[in-house]
Amino acid sequence: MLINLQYFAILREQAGRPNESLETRAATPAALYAELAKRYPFTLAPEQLKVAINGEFADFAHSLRTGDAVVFIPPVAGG
Amino acid sequence: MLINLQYFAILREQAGRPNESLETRAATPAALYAELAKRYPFTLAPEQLKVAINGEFADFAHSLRTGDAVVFIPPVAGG
Amino acid sequence: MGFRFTMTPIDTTAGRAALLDGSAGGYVSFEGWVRDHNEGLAVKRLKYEAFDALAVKEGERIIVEALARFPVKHALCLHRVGELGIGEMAVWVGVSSTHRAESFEACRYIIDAVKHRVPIWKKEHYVNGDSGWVNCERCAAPGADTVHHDKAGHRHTLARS
Amino acid sequence: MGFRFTMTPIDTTAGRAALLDGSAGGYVSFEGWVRDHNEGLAVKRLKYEAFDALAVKEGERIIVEALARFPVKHALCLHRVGELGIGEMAVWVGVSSTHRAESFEACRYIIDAVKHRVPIWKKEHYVNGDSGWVNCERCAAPGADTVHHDKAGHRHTLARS
Repeated sequence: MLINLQYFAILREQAGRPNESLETRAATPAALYAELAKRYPFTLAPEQLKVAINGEFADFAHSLRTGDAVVFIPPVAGG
Repeated sequence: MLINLQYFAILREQAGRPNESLETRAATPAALYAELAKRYPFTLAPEQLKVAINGEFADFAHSLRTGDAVVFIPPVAGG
Repeated sequence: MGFRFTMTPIDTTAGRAALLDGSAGGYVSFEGWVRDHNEGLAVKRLKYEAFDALAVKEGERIIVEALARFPVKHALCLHRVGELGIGEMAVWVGVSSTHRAESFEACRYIIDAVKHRVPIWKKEHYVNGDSGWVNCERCAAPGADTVHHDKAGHRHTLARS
Repeated sequence: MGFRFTMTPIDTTAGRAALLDGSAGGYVSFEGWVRDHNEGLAVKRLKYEAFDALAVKEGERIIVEALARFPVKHALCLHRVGELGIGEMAVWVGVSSTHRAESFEACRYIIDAVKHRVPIWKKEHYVNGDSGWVNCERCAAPGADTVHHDKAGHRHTLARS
């Protein structure tokens, strides 16, 4: 299925791009991050991340659907 | 002895004056307030007051000396 | 740094500027505004009066205590005196520090201490025509059994003005 | 009322004006300033980046929570994004309430929650030429055993920029 990814902060720098559309067989954000971590030099462990699907926080075990917009969220540092 | 009194807030209104010099035999602020309370329609009990002598907080049992500047301090309400 | 009175509106821009510090990461300020009501009575305006000489000394002591007690960079309190209308600022406290927790704690400490310890008095004028010295009147009436030197927030009316 | 981002300096005068209320007696504000150092490293400047759509939603949720949890009148948070220099304001929170205690508590609640939950990231550039995403770098290095999703205030450097 086709997943739309957007990258922020350290993940954007390590992916070398702000977004991409990816054809994947990953069924969950957990599997998707594992797949991406083989392609990019990501240093953050999945336990350090949160994930948003279609603009809302979601679970790493959530079932992905084609067309989903997925954002992995590194540890935040606002304020 | 001669005591210089300054009145603030409700005590100023009830004494009808902002200050006065008073010849008194009161040996302490406690005795002095009792004397003043006979002359003016003060409604505050002495337990509700603090007292300052010569610009510093003092005790109601402090020994007064001639020339002392005495201020009885009603319950405060800053801020 | 310090404690000052002003007869004119409090200049918070100047107050804040006195607290700026490149090594400070947090700044907390408190403003006390004249409310349109107090303990069920509609307030029209009020007047603050201070025993200046002692009030400034006590205010400065509070600031020194706050700086000793909390690891903050700078702290300042400005208090208005005279006549104020609804919505006007009666008091301002500002604190800057490396981390935010200390600024919150020090700012709270200062305003609480100022309200309880500094010789400043407030006379409220009510919409119904009454007026009263806050914390000074009803409690002194016959039958009132509370003595509360250090408890603010408890206003009692009632001289007809 | 609410949570907003700005690319330009935060307008605290407008923010405060949104909180004015004749029935409010207390107002507390917090400002986060860019410090010249962090965990022993001299900071030159920094950059904030946000996942806007979700960040505004989460920020608004925090404000709604604060209004439900504390009896306050109004609350607002403004957060800067983009490049900031030392001493610049990164975030502002303002709260007004009838009594002061609630404004202190709600303001603290909001800034703590914003720092822990809102998807905003900060890249610090150091005087020594290094740079680093705060909370993201050293902890991910081999041997680092702390996972701290919700613990801010803990920065780790290290990409050469």
